[in-house]
Amino acid sequence: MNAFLAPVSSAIASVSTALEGMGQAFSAASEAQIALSLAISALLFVIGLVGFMVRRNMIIMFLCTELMFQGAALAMITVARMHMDVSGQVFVIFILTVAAAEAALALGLVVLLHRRRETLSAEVWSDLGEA
Amino acid sequence: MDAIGPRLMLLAPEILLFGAAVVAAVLGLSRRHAVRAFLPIFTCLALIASLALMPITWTEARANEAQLVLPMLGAFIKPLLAGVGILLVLVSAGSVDRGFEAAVARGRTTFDPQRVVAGEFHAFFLFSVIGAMLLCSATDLIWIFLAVELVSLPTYIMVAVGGASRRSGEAAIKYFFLGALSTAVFLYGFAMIYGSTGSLELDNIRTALAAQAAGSGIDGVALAGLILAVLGFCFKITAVPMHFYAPDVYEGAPTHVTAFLAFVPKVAGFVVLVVLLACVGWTGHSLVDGDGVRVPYAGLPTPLTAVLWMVAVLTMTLGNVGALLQSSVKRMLAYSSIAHSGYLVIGLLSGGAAGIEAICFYLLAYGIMTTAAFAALVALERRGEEINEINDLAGLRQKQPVMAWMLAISGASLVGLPPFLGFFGKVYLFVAAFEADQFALVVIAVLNSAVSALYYLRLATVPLVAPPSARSEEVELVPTRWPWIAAVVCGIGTVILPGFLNPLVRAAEVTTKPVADVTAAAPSADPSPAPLSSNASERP
Amino acid sequence: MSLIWTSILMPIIGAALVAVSSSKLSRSIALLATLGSLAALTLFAFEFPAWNNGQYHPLEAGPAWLDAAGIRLSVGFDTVSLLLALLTAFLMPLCILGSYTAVTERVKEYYGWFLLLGASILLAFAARDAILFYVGYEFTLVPMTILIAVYGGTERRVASIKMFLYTFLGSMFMLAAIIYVAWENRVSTGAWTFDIDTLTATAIRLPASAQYWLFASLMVGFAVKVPLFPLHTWLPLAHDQAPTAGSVILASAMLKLGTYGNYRFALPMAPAGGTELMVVVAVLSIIAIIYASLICWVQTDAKKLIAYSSVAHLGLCMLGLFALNPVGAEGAVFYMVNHGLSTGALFLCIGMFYERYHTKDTDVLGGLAKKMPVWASFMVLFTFASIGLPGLNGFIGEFLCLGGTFIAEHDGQSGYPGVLGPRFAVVAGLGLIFAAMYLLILLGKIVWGPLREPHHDAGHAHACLPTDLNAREILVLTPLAVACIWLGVQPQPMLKAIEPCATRMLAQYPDEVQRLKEREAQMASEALDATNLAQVPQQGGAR
Amino acid sequence: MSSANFPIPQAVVAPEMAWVGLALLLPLVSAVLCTICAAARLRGKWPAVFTVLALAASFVVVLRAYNAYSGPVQVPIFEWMSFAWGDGRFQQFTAPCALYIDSLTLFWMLFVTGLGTLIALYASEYMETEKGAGYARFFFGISIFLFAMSSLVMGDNLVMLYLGWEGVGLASYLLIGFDYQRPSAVAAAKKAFIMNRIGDLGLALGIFMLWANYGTLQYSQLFQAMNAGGQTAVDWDVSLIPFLLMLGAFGKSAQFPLFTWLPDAMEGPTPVSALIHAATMVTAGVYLIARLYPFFALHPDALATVAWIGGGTALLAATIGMAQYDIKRVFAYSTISQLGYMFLGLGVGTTYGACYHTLTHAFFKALLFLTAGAIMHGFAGQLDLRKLSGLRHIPGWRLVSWTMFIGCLWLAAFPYTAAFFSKDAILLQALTSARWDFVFLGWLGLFTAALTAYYTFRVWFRVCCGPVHFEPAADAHHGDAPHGAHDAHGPHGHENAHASKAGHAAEHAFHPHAPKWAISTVLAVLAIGTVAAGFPAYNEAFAHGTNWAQKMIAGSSAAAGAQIVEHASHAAETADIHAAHATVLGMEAHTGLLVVGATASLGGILIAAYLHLFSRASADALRRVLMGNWFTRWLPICMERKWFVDEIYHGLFRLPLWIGSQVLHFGDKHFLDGVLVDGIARIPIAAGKLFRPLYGGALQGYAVSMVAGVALVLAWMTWVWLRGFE
Repeated sequence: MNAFLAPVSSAIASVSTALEGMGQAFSAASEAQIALSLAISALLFVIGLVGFMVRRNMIIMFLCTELMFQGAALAMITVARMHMDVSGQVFVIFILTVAAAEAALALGLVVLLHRRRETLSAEVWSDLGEA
Repeated sequence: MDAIGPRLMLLAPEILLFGAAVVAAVLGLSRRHAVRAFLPIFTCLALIASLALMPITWTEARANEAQLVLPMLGAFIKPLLAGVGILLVLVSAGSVDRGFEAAVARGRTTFDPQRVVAGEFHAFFLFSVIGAMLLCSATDLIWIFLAVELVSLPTYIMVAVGGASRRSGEAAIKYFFLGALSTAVFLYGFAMIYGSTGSLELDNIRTALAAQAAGSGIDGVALAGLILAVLGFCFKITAVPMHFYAPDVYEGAPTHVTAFLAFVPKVAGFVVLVVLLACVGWTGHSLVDGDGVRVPYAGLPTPLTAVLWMVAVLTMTLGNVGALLQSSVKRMLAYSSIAHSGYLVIGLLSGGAAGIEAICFYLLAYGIMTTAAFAALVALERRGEEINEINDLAGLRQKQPVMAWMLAISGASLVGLPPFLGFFGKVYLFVAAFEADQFALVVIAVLNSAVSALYYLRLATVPLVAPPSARSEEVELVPTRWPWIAAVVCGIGTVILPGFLNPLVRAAEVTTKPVADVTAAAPSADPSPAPLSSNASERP
Repeated sequence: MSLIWTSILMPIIGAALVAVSSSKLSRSIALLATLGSLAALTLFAFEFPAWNNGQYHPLEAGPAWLDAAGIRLSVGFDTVSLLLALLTAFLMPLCILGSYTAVTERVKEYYGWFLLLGASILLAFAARDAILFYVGYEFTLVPMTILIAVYGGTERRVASIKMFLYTFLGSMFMLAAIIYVAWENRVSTGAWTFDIDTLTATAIRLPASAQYWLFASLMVGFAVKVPLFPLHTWLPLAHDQAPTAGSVILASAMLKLGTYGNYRFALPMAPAGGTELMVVVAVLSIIAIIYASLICWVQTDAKKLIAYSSVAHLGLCMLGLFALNPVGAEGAVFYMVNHGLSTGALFLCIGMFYERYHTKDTDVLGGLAKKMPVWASFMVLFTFASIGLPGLNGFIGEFLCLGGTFIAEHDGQSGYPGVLGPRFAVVAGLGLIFAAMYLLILLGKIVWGPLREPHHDAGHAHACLPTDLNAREILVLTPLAVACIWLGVQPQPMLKAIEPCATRMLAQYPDEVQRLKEREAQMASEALDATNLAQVPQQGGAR
Repeated sequence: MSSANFPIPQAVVAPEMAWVGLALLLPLVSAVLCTICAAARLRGKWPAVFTVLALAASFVVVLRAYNAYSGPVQVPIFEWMSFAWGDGRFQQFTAPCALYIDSLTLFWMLFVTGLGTLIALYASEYMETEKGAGYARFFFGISIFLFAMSSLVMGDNLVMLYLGWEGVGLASYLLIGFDYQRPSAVAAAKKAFIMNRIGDLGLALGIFMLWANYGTLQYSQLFQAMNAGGQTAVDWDVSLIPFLLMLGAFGKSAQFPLFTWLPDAMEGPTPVSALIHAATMVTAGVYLIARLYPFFALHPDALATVAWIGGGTALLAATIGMAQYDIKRVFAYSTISQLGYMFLGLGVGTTYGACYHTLTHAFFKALLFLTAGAIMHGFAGQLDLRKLSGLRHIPGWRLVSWTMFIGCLWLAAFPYTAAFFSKDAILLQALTSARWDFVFLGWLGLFTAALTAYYTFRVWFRVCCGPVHFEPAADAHHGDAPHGAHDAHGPHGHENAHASKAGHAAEHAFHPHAPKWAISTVLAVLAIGTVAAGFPAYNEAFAHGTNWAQKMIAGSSAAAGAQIVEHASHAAETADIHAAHATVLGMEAHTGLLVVGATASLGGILIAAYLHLFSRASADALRRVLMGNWFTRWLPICMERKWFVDEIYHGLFRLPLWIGSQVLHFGDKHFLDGVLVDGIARIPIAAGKLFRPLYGGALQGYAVSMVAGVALVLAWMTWVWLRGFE
């Protein structure tokens, strides 16, 4: 029982710790904070992944990929914090940039396709594929 | 290390191409038709110029100084990209904006800068090639990420705007979304690698992983990250499990873009994988030491080997069996492209100098023979539409003998028939596989080759042998001759290049030239991540 | 060496010239090219110094093709390969001459492909580098597939595809096996090479289990090509559909690549595998003999009949090889050449009446001796050569193959692995009876008996050809007839020339047998020890 | 196994005798010339001229060889199939083209070439209607036959014997099927070759077996090796050798069970029947056994088997011969029967008897066939003895009738004819043997002799005596005899057609044309030869001189006849088997046999005379009586239908094999190729179909597949990780 609850309690603890440490931005992050961040990043990634798979609206799907990107970015930042290494943060800046570029591209594409079929559903675009 | 000059010199070809891309984008907006028509030639010239720059700027000393993981990888890959790139430009020449330009020429419409895409197309083309070239010089994960995106993003647009294919929109949307998914996957993998090793620089990653390996074995997080990264890049190389998009996208995209997709992103993917896996530690060249004693193979960590093994087997098998059912040439070639990735993964798995050289050589062979097939397809049309059904090619020999022959040659080469180029690629891969004790893989690859013969034979015999049908009677050449020329060049290359195997292979061997400085930097205590030292010198 | 390359390149150059010439000229060019090739090879044969020692002649390595893998353009002949190459070069001009009127459309291409086919077969026989061999071996498929698919009968597509895929699958295994041996050589010497002699020297040192697999995978490739019993179904179809000259080359030269492969690779490289699997192969060969013979019996298609008879005959050839003694090997090699001559000639004969009547169905057509006496004379001669009538060429090989099989057991005393024996020879010998049966039935139907002609062709059948053979056709068949008779009467020089090669092929087998015996003795003594050990406590317990 | 020393004269190598090889070469040359004649479309009698000259020349060569003969010689000519892969005895294979000449060879060659010449001369007239390609083809066949037969007899080794063995088979095939447009001739030719092949396989295996045991195939060395004792190392017992050789001999010499091809072989032109299927080729089996006689001691029952098969076949064939209506077929069965006698002789140990009977038989049987041929020639192919009668009363046919009479008398072994002496030698040996079964066979032989006399004279009385009556062959095709007249369409296609028209239009207008000079001469010479063949025996019996034939046999490897039988049967108690001391029916053996043999012969002739000359109706009545009774009915039916041997073979071998072949044919196409091969080819296609749903076309579907793939890999990796790597 205890073992089962341990992660939960530690998560709660780390959330509280994080809240407590809001003001102490420049102090070293604790293990728990890092674990929490990583968990959140994973969560973001998985939410994006699941959303990508289950939603049909192309805009939403794109947002889901953004979510995955941000999950990765969050993980990157966390790790950078963990290692006290700035390169991870630099990476994140690039990720954001690329994500922005992709967003522009995605919107362009979506608009292009919307013009052709008057819908945002990805499902209508399944002419190709094995019969 | 601090001197930026040499490192920039290493990038001189890319920089040149970048400038050319900008110019191309501008040229495309010219009101004068002649200028617009000059675009493909301009792009070719730019690629030729970059090709000319390469031997001047890319020297071994500079490469070593730049502390690249595989310093000389670019010495082969970059000319390959530029060379095949020239052919790919020829393939796409005249296809972009074709309908619009034709209308302008006939005076039906006037020039409208909003309706032309040729400038952007060629710019993006060059960007994508630049991205792939840059990968060879990657020193850290950020670079890899950016370069891969530079390869990918333009291709999404090229699929969408490249030509008159009715289904290009669908292809683009699939390609884009799934590509973004795969990017996220490898990005997360990068984060994990970063987390485990504490660095984004490949050199440091290698050191850290070596230390891990020397200790209690490579960290689980690092492994998971590596696997995620590998799987993410599988998208680029159209390997299982990320290959599902390929048939649809290849079929839906305009054929000349398909030709591009089948080569440039794939080269990029393999370069990334080679660079990445080189960080994990192949033991170097071969399992044979000087006295002919077999030393135990200590290559990639077992889980990674296992994943790659499965990827290789599944990719070639799914690719080949998938291709069997196709009536669409493009779709068939898509599956064939998947299958060839499977063969190439054998090279990754084998690792070491033999593996990398085999991959390089196979990429060359694959590029030429697959471009031959696509170029021949681009050179033909039926009622103004591109060829898709294989039966449209029936009896092609009677009206378009040259194209029929090129298709047949490329089919024969793709299946690995001697003495065409593809055969030697396969031999080289098998040699590498034997060097890595991957006997089972060879057997599976052999069986797969036999299966592939089932459909390549169709590619070769339908144009040459089958009687023409009513549909195929309507097949004719497209107005422009460039794709035709590209097909002929590739076809001849497929036949002629086996006569120059030695120079080609020596060029491929350059990629694994030793890394003087890096070797010294590697921890001497642990030999397992020892850099790839050459065995070329040991060879007779 | 230059003469060898001349003989290989002549047809290739010819093919290039044919490609740019007119249709009318193409056949003359093709004929000249093949004659040139034959002349070069004949000159070489005259100078050939190694007729009596079983060695390769030009022994120096050729120029490097692919240094990294040690692939070299080394060519050279030993007696066996020279004989087979001569056979090929001899048949090529005859085939081209024989197709003058048979091919009426896509003429240029036909001769071009045909020349390439000849060149690649010659290359395979001449190669001293395993990859070079493979290049020739495998490339034959391309022209042959096209020849069948374009110029074949009604089922030509299926036939060509089946042939291609079947043989391709087999030869991929062979390729893997060759690379494996090269790799083992690399392990032991540190260098890549595909030189056949070097590879053989390496392969024979491999452990028995490795040799077993090596042999098996080489056999898969060659057995398809031979073709051995369960792997033969592509052949009748291919033969049935192929144009006449294609059939001739297929039967005479291409199938020999399979038996030659056994001679050159499988048997000398993997003696342990050969010893282990000889019975399996021999049994399959015997099944092939009986099975194919019986099928021949009920065939009504003349070409299919000869095709199945090839399966039976080559079964006998394989049996001779796998008797693993000099007599059998000698006979097998002799038979390779002579099966090529007589079966090739039979295919030509069938092609000649097919050209006139457009049917090969023996139920529709028959009694041609009345109308075509000259043709009938040749047909009878070649049939009897094929039956193995003493005094004609087929007999020598058959007799020695059977004899080798018969006395194989006896040869156990002289060191060869004698496993086959009279029982095998008896069953295989039934093939001789069956061969007489089906070939005479064929003769009885198409040559003898009252004249039967298909009606629908009566009008245009003889449009371009006379009723009986014309001078060109006689010119095609006469050299073959002379060769059949000459080799039957004077086989001695050839037998003498083959002998050292046969011995060389089997050189490893006495040692292998010795090793096996030692191993068995050791195992027996170990087993004895084990039982002794087991008995000791028992006895102790009893006490 | 065997180590008994049999007295076999040593052969000396005599390269200077190479000119004897001309006997082989000359027929070959004439064959080539015949081919050239055909190719040049010569329409004259050139082929016949060449052939007769060549054969006569080779006869002269043989005569010269006979004169020069002083002992066995080996004459090397050229290397044919020889190679060695070591120095050991079993490490070489030597089969040169060389001659082995001993008295047995000469004995055989003399009558082969002599009769060959005569019959070729005869054929030059007989075949004249075929002038042109057919004529050349015929003489090509004859020349090839003579070449092959000479090689068979004179060859120095068993491979050359095998060459000749199959070569005569080829000649026989070509000549039986001479009239190739007649399906029955083609079928008969095929049957002959294939049945011979069955025997040939036995011979080939025997040859291999000899080689495996003695390391050589040359007679001279073989005999030495045999005396030194062979070694057996194959899993067959060395004592199988005689049985394998026997199989070959029985095939070639048409003995049970391989005899059915010979009657069918009568489809060939009659000179062929005379030369190949009566006088020479079919005696090859006798030659083989005589040549390799010592090896028949390798198994105690080998010679007994030969004797039983020979005696049995003699009787069987005689019974069939009694009920045939076709003259040539009667003679064919008589040939089988007489060959049976020869094998009986070989089996009981009198090689002399067997060989001498071969000689006498060659003459009288050739004579008989040639007379039959003359009749056929003259009567438009008519051979049904019910449709010919009283020939000796027709002018121009006297010679034929009387020469036929001589032949019949000899075949019937009338006392004091040559055949009587040769048969006597065989039967005497059998009757005086210590083995009860040989004695039984002797009596069986005597009974058969009576039957022989009966059926022989049945033909003569029917055809040559009685009222003059003849029908041309036009009606023959609706004759009721099962094999009544296959020759109906004869080798004279055109003439025959003409005759048949004539037959319908005006039956009595048909005029048989009497033989001209060539046929007449040959008949006369052969009749003289037939008579003269008795001289060796007369010389012994009446002048108490030496028997030439016996001397010839005694000088060869077949000499040790009785000794070998004795050795083989391990009959120590039969030491005293000499004819001089034995008795037949209580009389001195020779006398007894004379009495019994004469009785049998005369009895047979008298019965034939009653049934077929004096009261032909009673013959029919006899048949009716036999047929009318269920207990006896089988006898004439079986005799006329040849004891259903053909049908039994068909049912036992041909039909099952044919059905099997059809099954295999079907299986090959539909199972092996259709199910297995195509099935395997369909596996990848099926696999492709299996994975097809993965490429459904929906974006989300691909995403799910990709994510699932990644998840699977990760899950697997986690699992591995949890278990600990490696």
